[in-house]
This record gives sequence, C-alpha cells and structure tokens, in this order.
Amino acid sequence: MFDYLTFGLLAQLFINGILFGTMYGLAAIGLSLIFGTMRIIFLSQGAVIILMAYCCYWLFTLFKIDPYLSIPIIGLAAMVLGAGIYQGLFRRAVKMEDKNITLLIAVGLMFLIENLMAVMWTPNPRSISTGYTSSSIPVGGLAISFTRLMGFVMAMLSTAGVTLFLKRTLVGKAVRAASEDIEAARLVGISPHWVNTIAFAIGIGLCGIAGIALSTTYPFDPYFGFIFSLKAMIALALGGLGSVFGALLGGIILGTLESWSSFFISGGWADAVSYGVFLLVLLFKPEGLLVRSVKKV
Amino acid sequence: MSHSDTLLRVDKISISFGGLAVLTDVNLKVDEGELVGLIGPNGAGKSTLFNVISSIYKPDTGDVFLKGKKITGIAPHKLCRMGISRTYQLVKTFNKMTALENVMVGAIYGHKHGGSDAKTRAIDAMSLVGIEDKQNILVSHLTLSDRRLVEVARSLASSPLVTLLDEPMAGLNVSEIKTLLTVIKRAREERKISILWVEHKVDAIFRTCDRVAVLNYGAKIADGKPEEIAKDSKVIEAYLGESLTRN
Amino acid sequence: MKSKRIFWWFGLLCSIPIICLVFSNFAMAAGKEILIGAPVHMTGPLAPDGLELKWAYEQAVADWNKKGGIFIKSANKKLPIRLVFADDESEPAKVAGAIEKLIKVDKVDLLLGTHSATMSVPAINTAEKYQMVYHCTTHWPEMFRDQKAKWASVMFFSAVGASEVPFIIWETLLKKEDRPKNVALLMEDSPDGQAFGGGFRSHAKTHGVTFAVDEPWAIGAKDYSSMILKMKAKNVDAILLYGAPTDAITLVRQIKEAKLNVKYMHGWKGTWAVEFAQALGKDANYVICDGFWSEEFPYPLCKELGKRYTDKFKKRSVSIGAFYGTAQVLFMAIERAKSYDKTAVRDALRNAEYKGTVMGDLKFDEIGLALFPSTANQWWDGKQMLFYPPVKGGYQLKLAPEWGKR
Amino acid sequence: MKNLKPITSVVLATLLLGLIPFVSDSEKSYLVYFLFLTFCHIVLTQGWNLVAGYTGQVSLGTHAFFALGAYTTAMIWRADLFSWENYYFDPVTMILSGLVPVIFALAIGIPLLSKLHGDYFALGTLGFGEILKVVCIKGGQFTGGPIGIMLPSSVYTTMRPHYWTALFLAFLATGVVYFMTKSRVGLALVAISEDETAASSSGIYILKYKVLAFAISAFLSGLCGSLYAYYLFQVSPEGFLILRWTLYPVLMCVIGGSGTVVGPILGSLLMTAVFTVTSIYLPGIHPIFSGIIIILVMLFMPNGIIRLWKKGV
Repeated sequence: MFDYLTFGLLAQLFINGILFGTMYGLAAIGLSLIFGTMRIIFLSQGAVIILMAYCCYWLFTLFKIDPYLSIPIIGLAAMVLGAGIYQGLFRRAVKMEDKNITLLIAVGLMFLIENLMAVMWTPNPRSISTGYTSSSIPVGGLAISFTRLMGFVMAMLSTAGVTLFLKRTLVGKAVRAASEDIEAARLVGISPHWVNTIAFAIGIGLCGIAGIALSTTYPFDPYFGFIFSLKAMIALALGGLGSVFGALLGGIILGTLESWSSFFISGGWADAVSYGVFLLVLLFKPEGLLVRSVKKV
Repeated sequence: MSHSDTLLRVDKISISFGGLAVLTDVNLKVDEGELVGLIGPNGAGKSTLFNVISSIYKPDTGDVFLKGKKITGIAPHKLCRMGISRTYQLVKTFNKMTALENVMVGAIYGHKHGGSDAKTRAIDAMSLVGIEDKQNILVSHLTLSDRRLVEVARSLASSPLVTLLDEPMAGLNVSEIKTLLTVIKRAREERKISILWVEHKVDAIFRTCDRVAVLNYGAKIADGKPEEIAKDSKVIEAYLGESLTRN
Repeated sequence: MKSKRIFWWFGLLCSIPIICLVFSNFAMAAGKEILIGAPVHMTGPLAPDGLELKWAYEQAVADWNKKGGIFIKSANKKLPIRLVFADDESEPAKVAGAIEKLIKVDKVDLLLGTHSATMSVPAINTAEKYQMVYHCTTHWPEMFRDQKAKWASVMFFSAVGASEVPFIIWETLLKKEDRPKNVALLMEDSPDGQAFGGGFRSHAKTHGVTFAVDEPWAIGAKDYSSMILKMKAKNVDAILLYGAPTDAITLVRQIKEAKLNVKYMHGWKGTWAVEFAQALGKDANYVICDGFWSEEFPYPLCKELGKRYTDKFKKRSVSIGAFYGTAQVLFMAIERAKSYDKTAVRDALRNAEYKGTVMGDLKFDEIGLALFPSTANQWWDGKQMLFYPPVKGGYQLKLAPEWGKR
Repeated sequence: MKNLKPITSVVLATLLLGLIPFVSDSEKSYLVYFLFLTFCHIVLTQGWNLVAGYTGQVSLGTHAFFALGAYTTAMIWRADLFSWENYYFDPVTMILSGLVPVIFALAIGIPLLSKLHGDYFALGTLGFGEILKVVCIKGGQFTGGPIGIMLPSSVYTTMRPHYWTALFLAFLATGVVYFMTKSRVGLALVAISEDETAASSSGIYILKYKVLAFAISAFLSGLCGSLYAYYLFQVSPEGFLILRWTLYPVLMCVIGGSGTVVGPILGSLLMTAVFTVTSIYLPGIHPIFSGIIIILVMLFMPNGIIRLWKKGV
C-alpha cells in the first residue's frame, strides 16, 4: 500500500510537520503565559493572531513594508494591545473567583474582533504575495518552504527571547514566580496586576509574531483564527500548562502528529487523531507529556 | 503493639514531595475516647500527617489503621463514613450555604447509615458547639470563629469515631479560643469522640490533652503525657529554635 | 422582600407582551408593493458569497423597478418590488430563524433563496412549513429531489452533470497524448464536496479514468504537504479539487513550494474567487475554475451586468449571473402569473420555460427544477477566461508547463 | 412554604405561556418561534447550570450531547427502528435520544471527572465534541456524512407541538434543577463546587455526584437536540455540532446568574431577545454588538443579572 515510501519522503514529512507545528507552538506559548499567571483560557488568541495578520497585510499594501521588516512595529503594537486588553478587560475580572467570567470575556472579545475585522476588511480572504511567497529552499533533495522556515526561525528566536526574559530579568522572574504560586508571589511583594500586564503583553506580542508568520504563509479571513485557538490549547495541554518550552514542543508534536496522520490515514481524520491523542493525554498524563509527575495536592 | 482499645493507628508513615522528605517513619496512635495533641514547629509535617490519615495524600510507605483495619488509600468520603472526620487549618466551609446546610452535609453524607435522622443530628451538633441560633445565616456572613465552629459541627454531625482538628484556634481571639476549648471538651465528654488535635497554641494543648506527640522535621521526637513533654529537652530545643527565628 | 419578588415576576410576565409588540406591527399595507424576502449570509464564514448574492438581487430589483415594477392584475397596475434581507449567519439553524423572521415579522409575499446546499436544505424545510414560495440557486438537484418540496424551486446545474465537465474537456479539447494519466481527486469534506466527489467517481468509470489519489480534504486544514507528497510519489499530472478559497490558495502555494508539476489543475468553488488570483499572482495562471455564469455568455444583459460588477468591485465574477438570474426568473414568473399570490407564482415556476434570462433559456420541470450547464474558465493574468462551453473565437485552453519554465 | 413561592410562580408562568398558542396564531406570529427558541436555550442552559453552576465543572460539550440527541432521533426515524407509523414527536424516540447522550456522558464523564479538574475537564469535553464532529463528517452512510440525515418535513403541520414540547422541556429542566438543588443531592453539588477537598472529607462521593450532574445535563441536552431535529428536519454536523450550541448556554447561564434556578431562565430570555433584535435591526454587524454586550455584562455584572436583584433584597 505504501510502496512509494522513501526515506526522503519520510524526512520531508517530518520536516513539514515540525515547521507546521511551530505555528501552533507560537500561539501556545502566548496562551501558556496568560494561563500561567492568570488561569485564563484566552480563547480569543486566534482572533488576535488574525488581527495582527491583517495589520501586517495593511502595512504591506498601504506602506509597502515588507512583512519581515514589520516585525518590530507589529510586535510592539501587539504588546501595547496586550497590555491594553489586560488593563481594560481583565483587570477587574481577574480578581473574581468565577473563572467562567474571564472565559466569557475572552469569548466576547473573540466575537468582537472577528466581526470588526469582517466589517473593516470584508470577509473575503486576504493574502500577502511577495517575491518569496511559495518559494522553497532545496536542501539535499528536500524542499523546505521559505516562509515556513522563516516562521520556524521567528518562533525559535521569540521562544528563546521569552525564556531568557523569564530567567534573567527581575520582571521575568516575577512572572515565573507568579505562575508557580500566585499567593507566594503576592507575599514577596510582586504586584499581580503588573505581572499580569507583562504576561499579557508578551502573550499578545507573540500573537503579533504568529500573525506575521501566518500572513506570509497562508491566506486568511476573519474567521480563520478560532481553529488556531483550539489547536494552541491542545498543544498547551500536550506540553503541560504553564511551561514556555513545553508549549512550543507541544505545538511541534501536534503538527507532526497531524502531518503523519493525514499522510498515513487520511486528511479528513487528522483532526480526530489530534483530538484523540489530546484526550488520551488528558486521561493518562493530565499534567502534560513533558512535565515530570508531581504528587497531587 | 496492637492495643485492644487503639482506635486510630499510624504505622511507619513516610512521604516525600519532589525528593523532599516531609514525614519519615512516623508512628502515632489514638485510643478510644482519648484527646491527643500533635504539636511541632512550622513545617514539621503536622498537616501532612493529617492529610495522610484522611487519605488526601497517599504515603510512600507505611499504613493507617482504624480499629485494626487497614485504611490506607481508602477514598476520603469512605473514610468519613467509617468514622474519621476532620477540619482544616484554613477553614473550609461551604460559603454559599447556610450554617445548617453546612452541618447537614456532614450529617447526611458523612454518616454511615446515610441521613435518616440527619436534621436532628445536625441540630444536635450545632447546639453542642453553641451555634444553633445561627442556623439560617449564610456562612459567608459569619465571622471566622463562627465558621470554625460550623466546620467543627459539620465534622461532629457525621458521628465520627475520631475527629482530626487542624489548628482550630488559628486566627481566633482569646474569648473565641475559650469557646472553642469548651466545645472540644464537651465533644469529648458528651459524645465520647476521640480527638487528634494539631495546634500551634501549645499551652492550650498542654492544658487539655491526655497525651501529646511532637513532630519535628517530619519525625516524631516525643510522645507522652503533657507534663513529661513540657520537660523534654528535644522538644524545648525544637521550640526554642523556632521561637528564636519567629520573633 | 416578598413584594419585590412579586414585582419581579410581574415584570417578567409583562415583558412578554412587550416582546410581542416588538415583533409584530412590521407588516406593510398590502397591495402597494411586492415584498420579497431573502435570507443572506451577511456574517460568518460564507459572508463573501452572501454579499455577492445580496448585490445581485438588489441589481435585479432595481432593474425591474426602473421599468415601473411588475403588472399585477388585482391591483390593475404595475407594483414596485421591495426586498428585505435577513442575516442567516452562515448557519443552518440560523437560516431557519431568518426565514421565520421574514415570513412572520416582515410578512413577505415570496422568498428568494440563500446560497449553498448546506443552508438550502433547512431553508427549504422551513419555507415548506409555511407553504411559502422559495426560489433559489446553488442547491444540488439530487438533494432537492430527495426533499420532495412542494413550494420550492431550484435553478442550478447538477453536480453529476458538472462533474463530467473535466472528462469532456479532456476528450474534446485535448490531443490524445496530452490527456492526463494520473489524476488526483481532492474533495472537501462538505455536502458540496461529497456531491461532486460522487459525480467525479462515477464519470471517471464511464470515461475510463482511475484516480491515482483520492483524498478527502478537511476544511480549514493548513498543511497539505502529506497530500502533496502522496501526489508526487504517484506522479500525478492532473488535479481535480473542490474546496474553499483559502484552502485552495494554500494548496496551490504548497504545490509550488514542493515543486509538484501538474499540467491540468481544475478547481471548483475555491478557485474562481478573485482573491485566489490576487493571492497567487502569476501562479494562478493555468488553473481552471468552474463558474455558474460568465459575462461572455451570448445572452442579453450579461455584458452590462459584468461591467456593473467590475465598476463596483474592481473585479470579475463568474457567479453573480446565477444570482441575478434567480431573481429575474422569479420576477418573470410573477409577471406571467400577473399576481404575487404564492400559489400562482409556484405554479408559474413548474412545467414552464423562461427565455432570455442572463442564464439563457431555462426550463422548469414538474418539481420546479431547471438545469443550466456549468462552465469552465482558465485564469489568465488575473481574468477568468471562458473556454467551456466553447464560444466561437473565444479563449483556448492552455496546459501548464513546469514551474521553472513559466 | 417559603421555598414553594418561586416554584408556584414558575408553574404559573408555564401555564400562562402554554396558553400563548391559543391567543397568538402560531403560524403567523414570530413570538411563538421566539419563545420556542428561548425554551430550547433554557433547557440547554439549565443543563449546563447543573454541571457548571452547581457542581463547578465547566463543560464545553453541550453541543456534543445536543447533537447526539438529534442524531439519535434522526437515525431511529431513518432506520424505522420500531416499525411505527410515526416518529414525529414520538415520546419513546425522544427519551431514547436523551438516553444515548447519557451513555456517552457516562463513558467520557467517569474517566474525565475522576482524573481531571477545572480547566482540563473543559478542554476534555471540548475535545470530545471535536472528535464527534469528525466522526459524524466521516461517518459515511451511518451518519450521513457532511450532509447529515434529512428527515421528511412533510409531516409538519403546525408549530404548536414544538412550542409546547419546548415549554415542557424547559419546565422539566428547571424543575429538575430546582428539586435537585433543594434536595440533599443539591447540598452535595454545591459542596463540591465550593470545596472538593472539604466535600470529600465530609463524606461526599465526589465522582458520583459530578457524573450524575453531567449525565442529567447530557439527558436534557439530548432531549433538546431531539426536539430541534423535529424542528429543522435535517441533522447535520454544521447545524448541530457547532460550538455555538455550547457557547450560548454558557453565556446565557452566566449572564443570568449561574448557580441559581431563575438566573438561566432570565439569561436565556434576555440573550435570545438581544440576539434576535440585533440580528433584525443591525444586520451584518450584530455580532459586534453581541460581543460588546457580553464583555460589558461580564465586567459590570459578573454575577449575573439575577444577583443584581438579590443584592437589593
């Protein structure tokens, strides 16, 4: 049945899966930071990614700014937006015990962003077409998509950046402390609002990066983002909630899984396989594949 | 070793979290009708021991016995019906319910025969702790001390053989402590309930308990009559060390 | 406390008649105009199609009203047409709600249809309940026959018929040595995709073609490399695909990235959107798309309609004619019946022939179904060029060379 | 006696609402459809309320059970399972459509609820819904694939049975929630939602009650799905297995006031009205307003409108 399988084909499949999965990973890191400090499932993550993709599209069509040159502009704008979202929408809600509220605010925000985009840019799909769109780099008989490779590089760099930030800076340490134990963090004098603002700014800032990676690779429409939120959540659960590196790796695992299952089973079943694996992980290793088991408290 | 009237026996319990040993080879027993105090400095493992007894944690080694029957790893709700009830250091009442409803939970679900006479038992327990006049008040509107009493009443309403009290006096003022002391004494005298009592207020323990056990760094360092313990050099050292760092 | 509670319940009960009032009193005085309702996707993923549909209906109404409307016997004069829309939010459950609203709140006389088969099934079911004329396009005749609707009428091509188009093209327009040998069939997992997929498979048998790859295509999937690798491994030289525009763009981009050379790529639904060509630029050349209609059709008004559309949206369309024609046929039916009474209009849409529409001549059978042929166009420098059915002196199909040689 | 007050009002309101089809022509008045939709929302919302509002387990799988109910009805009808003449509003079919989701709820609820807490349970139920969707799309002849199962709409005569059944189900759901929460089971549910450790050490078998609430909620959702299948006459993944059928109940419950009996009713009524009215008056942009309303309500009335009133008491 698979008589056409060759080593090169398998290698290509593998690379494609990894490159594809980093997209999920990028979205998942943002989710993980936000979840880590605030225990919010930020369902509008995907919608924000698409919003950023539209911004990138705008900069490209109106001002002829190359998508990769727009990284600093969009990254910064996204961070400001993230801080704004926290201060404007979640600051009040984060104190409340009922977690449904933050979930619903995220849902409301998703409705709002999706449909604002539909009104502003029409629901027709948009895409960025540059000289390097659909070009690929040949590496030893394999074809590696340029835009996706760039996406991978951006994901790696930003993960490294975020990790360094969390490990080396005082604010970063505060964010880490808060995601481990919010009570303890409060005791040592870390203002939770400050930490949450930073986490949101970085989380949404990563949405900006993901938006650029997405807009250079795929066409998008206002409703394209929700599936990203879902997949990022799965990636997060695979990698373990609240771990930056785990989230990226979770995304890569998910991407590889989908690419393999759509090759060996069928494209239509790829989603079922990834959700199935997700359920199994939840059942047997709910703390995530990459986190060492800790006793239940 | 097995006393005829030993009610609760903890046998060589060890547990560690992430490589950090919290309890090592702890033995402890509570006889029928006995009031046992468990003291020790912060982080000595008192609450962990409680959590092991009430099956919230599973020990790495060692077992817990109730009336000679092994109960290690039995689900907490079953333990409660078998006769072990408890309170928590940070009060865990159901704040959206009234005081009576809180106690009713213990009376209905904690009792081995279910809740045929639950309401009577609940009201009995409430009058025992002296809060029968607050039955219909939402617990979220009660003071901390009253919420503790609700919690004690809830644990008594399940007609336990033994009750584990986890620092019931934390955060209470002098007169509230006095009330609680009377409640503990009454519970024991009127209901013949055995009590294992963790407390930071050492003087209260020494004044009330039949026997006192001392934990330090996860190991039992002393066990005996209050007056013996008060003189024990290891205990004094453990506490002295702590009181120095604390003040 | 007690009085407040009673007050609360009182308020709740009072609010019901208020809601009652809000939802009634919409009806216009009858006999002054012909009120036609249409559910349209204004929001949700199908909104791009919905907005075209809406525009085309509005054009048709404006054209008829310019002529003074339609002569109605009972009023003994020409009455103007008024259109009301309801948003069906691209959702089957909401299209039912939209139709309920049009019938009960706006009290429309007749209904024009929404777009896509997924939405048409519940829409027709709901219209049937109130015995309301529902005249639509883009609904599969096969499914429509199954529904046994008494009040609905459909004008479209059949998926089975349309799916024969590529095979006919190969046999009539290509030289023998150019005909594809290894064909891949990539069909979206949707009712439309399934209908087409079934059609292709049965026609492939009669035309002696076997599919080297036959993969369902998950909606919204972002990575097609597995599919492409499979096609590469099997030396695929022709692709028949059915999917949404975003999916189709992504697929073609990834095909180019993987350097998969296909000389014949024929797509349905996703490939005719202008965004497809915009996103792909020169890479869209040689890709073949289907169409409901073409402004190059030799029928009246086609050129003008195409021009109006291009003036307004700065692009070409291969679909608006079908939407315009749907409204046109409904108005012709009213004209023929000289009445907008629903029974009369329904009867006028059965066993009847309408000539000179933008879709050509249409013949409705006894269940209210009229078929028109599907077209095939090839993208060439940002324009869909009609080549099937062949028009004299029209565009000729080109086979795609390798990526490097374009 | 005091506890009887709200229930008498609900019974009274139900009876009054039951009269509406006699007063208002069900074939011509939008009100009947509007209320039908509202009642459907109440059923789903009460089901979610029982699981999340009372037991504290946020489930995102309402749409899965709703769709399971609808598919069960459609399959029984299509397969002519009992060789009956009529499956339209057949009580046995409807009850079976409620029970099939219960079986699934037990099958996924027991492992998920014994292992998972909080957010994980939400993600798990969400995953279940997505798997079900793929299975239905890929189910071939059995599930009808992406087209789903078409039912003969010719049996339809009037909207009245839909209206009354929906009203009855809404009443049933409210009644179930009311009696469950007023009974001893309710004590256990609330205790679990407030503090699982304390509930467990007070003798409550947590898993049992969580699964019970989850199963009842699945039953109610299944019944509602069956009813909606009788309304739409087509059961398809796109019509039933969409997340909206979960998000709406969540929204309505929280906006009305979760963990209360009346809150979900108010929330359903209000939000159905808001969605309907904005859809009529603001076509094309209404989801923006829905989004804004959700955010504003959550920011300024996070405990639901019911508690605004209670605060005043």
